[in-house]
Amino acid sequence: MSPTGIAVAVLQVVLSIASAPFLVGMMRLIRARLEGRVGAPIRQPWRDLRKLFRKERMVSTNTSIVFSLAPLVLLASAALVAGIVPFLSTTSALDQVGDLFAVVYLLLLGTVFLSLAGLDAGTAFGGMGSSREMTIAAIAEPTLLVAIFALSVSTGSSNLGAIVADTLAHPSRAASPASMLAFSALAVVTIAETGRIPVDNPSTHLELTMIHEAMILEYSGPDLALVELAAHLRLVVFLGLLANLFFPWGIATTAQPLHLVAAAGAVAVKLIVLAAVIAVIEVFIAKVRLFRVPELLAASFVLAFLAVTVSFFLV
Amino acid sequence: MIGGALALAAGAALFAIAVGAVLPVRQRVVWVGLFTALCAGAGGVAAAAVLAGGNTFTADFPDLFPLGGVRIEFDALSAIFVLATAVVAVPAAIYGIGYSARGPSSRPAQVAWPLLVWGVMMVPAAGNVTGLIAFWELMALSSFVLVLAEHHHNPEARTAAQWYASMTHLSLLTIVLALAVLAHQAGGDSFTAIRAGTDHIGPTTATVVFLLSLVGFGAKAGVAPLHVWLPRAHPEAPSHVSALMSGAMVALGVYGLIRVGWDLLGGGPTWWGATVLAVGLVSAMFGILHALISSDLKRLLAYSTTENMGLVFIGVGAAGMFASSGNQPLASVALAASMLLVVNHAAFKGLLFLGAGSILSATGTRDLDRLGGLARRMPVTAATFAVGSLAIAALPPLNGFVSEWLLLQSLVHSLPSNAAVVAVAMPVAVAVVALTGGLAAATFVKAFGTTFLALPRTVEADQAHESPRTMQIGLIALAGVCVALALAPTALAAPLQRVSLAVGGLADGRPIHTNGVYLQLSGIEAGLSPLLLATGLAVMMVAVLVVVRRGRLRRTVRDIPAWGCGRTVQTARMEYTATSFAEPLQRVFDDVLHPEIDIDVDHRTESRHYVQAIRYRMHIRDGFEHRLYLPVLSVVRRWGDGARRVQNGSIHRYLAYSLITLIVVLVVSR
Amino acid sequence: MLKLLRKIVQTGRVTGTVPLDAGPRPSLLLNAAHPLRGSVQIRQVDAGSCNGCETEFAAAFGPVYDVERFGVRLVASPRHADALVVTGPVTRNMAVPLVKTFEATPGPKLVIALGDCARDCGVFAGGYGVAGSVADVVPVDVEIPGCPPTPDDIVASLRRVVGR
Amino acid sequence: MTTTRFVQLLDLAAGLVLVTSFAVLWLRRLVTVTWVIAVQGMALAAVALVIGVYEHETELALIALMVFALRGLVLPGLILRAVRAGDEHREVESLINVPAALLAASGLTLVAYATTRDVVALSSTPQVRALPLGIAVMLIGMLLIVTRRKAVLQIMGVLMVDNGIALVMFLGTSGVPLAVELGIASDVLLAMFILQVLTARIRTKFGGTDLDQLRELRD
Repeated sequence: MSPTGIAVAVLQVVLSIASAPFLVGMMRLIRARLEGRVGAPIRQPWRDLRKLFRKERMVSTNTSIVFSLAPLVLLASAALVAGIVPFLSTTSALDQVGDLFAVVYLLLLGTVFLSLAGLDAGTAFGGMGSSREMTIAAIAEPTLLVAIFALSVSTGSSNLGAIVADTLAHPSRAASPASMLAFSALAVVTIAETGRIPVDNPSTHLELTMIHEAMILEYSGPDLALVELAAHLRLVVFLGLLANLFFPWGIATTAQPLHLVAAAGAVAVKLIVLAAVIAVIEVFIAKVRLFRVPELLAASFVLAFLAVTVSFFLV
Repeated sequence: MIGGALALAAGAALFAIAVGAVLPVRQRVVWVGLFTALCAGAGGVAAAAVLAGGNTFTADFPDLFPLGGVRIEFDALSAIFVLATAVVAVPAAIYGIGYSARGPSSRPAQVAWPLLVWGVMMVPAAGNVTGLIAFWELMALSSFVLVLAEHHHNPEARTAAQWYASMTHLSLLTIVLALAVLAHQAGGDSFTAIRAGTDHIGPTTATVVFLLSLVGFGAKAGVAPLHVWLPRAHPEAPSHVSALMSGAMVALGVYGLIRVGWDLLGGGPTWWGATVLAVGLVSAMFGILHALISSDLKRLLAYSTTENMGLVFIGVGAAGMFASSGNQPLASVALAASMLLVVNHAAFKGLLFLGAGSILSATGTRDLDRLGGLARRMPVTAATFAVGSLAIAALPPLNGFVSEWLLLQSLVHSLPSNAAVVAVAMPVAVAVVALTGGLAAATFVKAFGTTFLALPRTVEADQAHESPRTMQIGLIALAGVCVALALAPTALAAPLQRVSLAVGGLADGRPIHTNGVYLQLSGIEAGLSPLLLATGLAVMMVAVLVVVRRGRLRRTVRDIPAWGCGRTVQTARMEYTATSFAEPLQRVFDDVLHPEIDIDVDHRTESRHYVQAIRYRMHIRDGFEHRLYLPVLSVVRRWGDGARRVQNGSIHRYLAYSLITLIVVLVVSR
Repeated sequence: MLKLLRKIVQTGRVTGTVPLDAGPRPSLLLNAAHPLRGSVQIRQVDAGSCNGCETEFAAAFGPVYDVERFGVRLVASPRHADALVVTGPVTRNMAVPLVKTFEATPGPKLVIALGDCARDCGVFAGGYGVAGSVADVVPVDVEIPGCPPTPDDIVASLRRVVGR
Repeated sequence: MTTTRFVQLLDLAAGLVLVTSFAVLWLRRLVTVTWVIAVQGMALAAVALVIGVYEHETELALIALMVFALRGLVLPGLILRAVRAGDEHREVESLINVPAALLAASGLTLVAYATTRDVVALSSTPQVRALPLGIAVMLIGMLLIVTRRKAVLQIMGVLMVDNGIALVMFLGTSGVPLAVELGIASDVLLAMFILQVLTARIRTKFGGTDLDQLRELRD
């Protein structure tokens, strides 16, 4: 664990936290433009967060310490993942600390704490949100792990750095059926786990259709800011995983500042493209019923499963 | 030293039994608890010594029983299971002091408890067939007494005991058969003799022995479809006993399977492993689905035991498959994963059962739908239960994650393999393990959330108080074990290597390399550092907290009700219950669970457009019980009815039977 | 999907087709350092309105007026809100929920009374089911007159609050 | 064309054939399903084309063209017409739910791979290694026939089974004689016509083609 490695990890965490609200602002702007609106500026999510940090914090008498702990754990787990995933460089000190499985389970840790917080409020909607969130998280889990399986069959390792380095060494592998199937599977799971349409609607105001929003109805002020920031960060983490696992080009293999700057530019472009695609798709499709979500996730599971089969039998 | 520790354990157990039988109630409970803890602790020390030193301890008691002696053979495989037992038994015994004071303090229960602890510890230490069976039966009988301990005010315990007794007998019968055949064919009673004589055993005999022991030990491990006794018996036993039964006793099924299948028989064809794997997959899925929808806390934990034993079986089965297809390093990783899971499971399942007992004694109910809001009323129980829940849901940075990670690594790196069955089984296994993990997270969010968070749903839950000090000590000790296993699983790297060397037929090699901080696997480029992961998480949390506090925090408003959409009153009846929490997932798995749902709607007398009350009843039957056991039982009952016609109580008829028998015997033996 | 795409391209941007800022720009409500400058989340409370004000209010968030571009957003919980927009005379049944909503909103917070009914009960004044105007129940910071107020008025007032 | 490029393109096209058959199980709107069937036909044509170009066989390229026209355009077009003609162009009705069907299909894929292992082991050409895909498509087509209620979907199932057979032939024999392909194609066309006529008749007589309702004819 070298000092430069730690520096790279810290840089990744800071940069992804700083950029996450901008990415969300951009997605909202794209949606607004497609709907014929002008839309709020890209920096609006940061403005909202700044305001929330300066507001009162409200903690109801029903709740226990879990309610106050959950935003911290949620943000901390997402931030730790942002340090592990090779966004800028494969030399992050945290690469050996955890592999893709650790990443998946860390993100699940955040989900679990937020669900507990939703139950902690003791309101009907909080429990509803938690229940739905855990339902989706539980059935998204097989897709995630089987997709990782597919990725690690061809590289022989589940370490993120190793997978990225392997794809860099064998560029043709990115276009193989296994890799493309795994990519589509992970894309569907990304949409489900980050609460985007068609699984959840991030801008809904109707409690009965909510998933993520229903769990955080009770949060206010700085706590809400942390939860929102964590949600933005999780989006960046998932998109960044998608981007760099399958299209790692531009990533730095050293920790030289110049390379890191170039890598930051490359990953920014990739994130913007992916986020824009999601935003555009969201305009075109409607949210599906909650009980059709398992169909969507079953389909993504099948894609991941085929990826394993194909990667084993075809390559 | 090992011998001394084992002798101490036996002495402490005997002493505990003696004081349990003699002393009056109040002292009885205390001294039995202390000496049982000493017995388990001594066993744990012996196990630790074997695991650290790697020497096998043997001792012979040739004339203990009229028909055969008992031999003690304490190797690394025995030691890891004894260690798991000690991990849960010491805290459970201390906890039992406080728990028994208000519950099972009767003489039989207090005598059976140390017997059970000692029996569970000695089963893996047995070095010959007679010894194994003797200790096995000791364990079975004492646990049976304990399941019945609270039957006075709990009629459920009687049916539970009936199921338990019959399944235990089935288990014993098959095990005795398997071991008898084995000993006969190999020409010796002691394990060393059997190992030396494996050459005389033909493949058919080996298969028969393996299948018999799979049934016998599988029934003890509570894997589907032999699990039916488990969700009945474990909830009815006193909680510290359930902790030991679920944490350590069921794991002996795994021990027996490994000992007979891969140590004594020396392994077999790939399909052995594949069968064990398949049983594991079914159990894991079945167990966690039923745990998910269960709203009885202890029943939920019992089903989750079936799930965890399923995961252990997956590891053992995968190890068997890898070993037969020639991938020894991977086999040792899979074996290490399941052994680590056994130890981890002892810690967190023991902890959760003790927590459930604490809740039960404070509120008098195990029904999740009648609990709630206990976090502020029982802070110690809540905190320790939270540790257990996070651990069993395999979430980092706790110990469950490490074993789950090892298991997934061993499964994932099985490809490419040249065996078709491996190639087909592994993706399925990974998917099942993943789904199990996700559902376990949902299950324990439900269990913890509806028990400890939000508002209490009943008066009993509202008036709950924290349990007595001894019970808290037990809880805190086990939570500490969970945390220690989470942060320093590297300490178990060398012991796990010894275990894998002890099971020659399954694996040999060094599954885990470590430099104290990182876990690295042999032959697999993958690393994990649970310690650094936990540190990273803590650092991030502190950083976030510091940044947030820096930006001048406004005041925190505390004495306000939760936002209930402006309703005038916000009551606990509006909270999501455990049943409603699990409902979406139950609907997703409708086709597997087949719930029976009744909805009665009562209308007001004035107009049928107004509803007076709605009753919703949902009942989910255990599929195996319903489709497999009940038909068999009904056939047996019909035979029984037939037999009644033969036996109608008339003495003349009985005499006639004797006459007929005599004639038949004379004719046959003519 | 192609149909929708064609529609999007043909329609283009519709915001601003109705002229805004017709009158002189009113003075801003909050000073530059106020936390709510630039970002105001609104929870709307219907305290007994005829839903005329709701229609106009919803129009203000539609594509034509798009008040969201100034940093105003609707939220689902008062815990997330900075301002309550209350419409209608406060009926007896809604008085307690309104107070509860106000109490559930973290400070600093504003109450905006939307429409004549909210200001002084309008035509419903003195009705048997009316508890009073919004100001009788919770402190009001901004009033938007009109029966119902036009989306223009609403946008102008909200811009006064948000300061953009 | 280099060998690596060939392998990639072949895998991609053959993989697309398999993925489309999963999509048929997943989707609900009959019109969309028909489009997917068309894409499958085109992917099949692409397989033939790739093999033809790589092995310099003009005949195969010709077959590819024909497959494209027939299975990519004509047959889906006919089905589309049948779908639109009936008032049943709304939703698929199935005997088992979608996730179960998808899981069953992935099981069938595994079966296909497991059973063809020995064949694949005999030869290591990229074509033969992709062979299980064809078998899988065939099995999934049969699954479709077994589990779906509407006669139109049974027609699509038959077409999918046939696509699977064609894929196996292209991959297994590298170069089917034109005559064989022609014969099969005409068979399919014939079957199509018969089924379509039947469907039309049933519809005019009984309205709708729900098989469960058809069963009542027997009683």
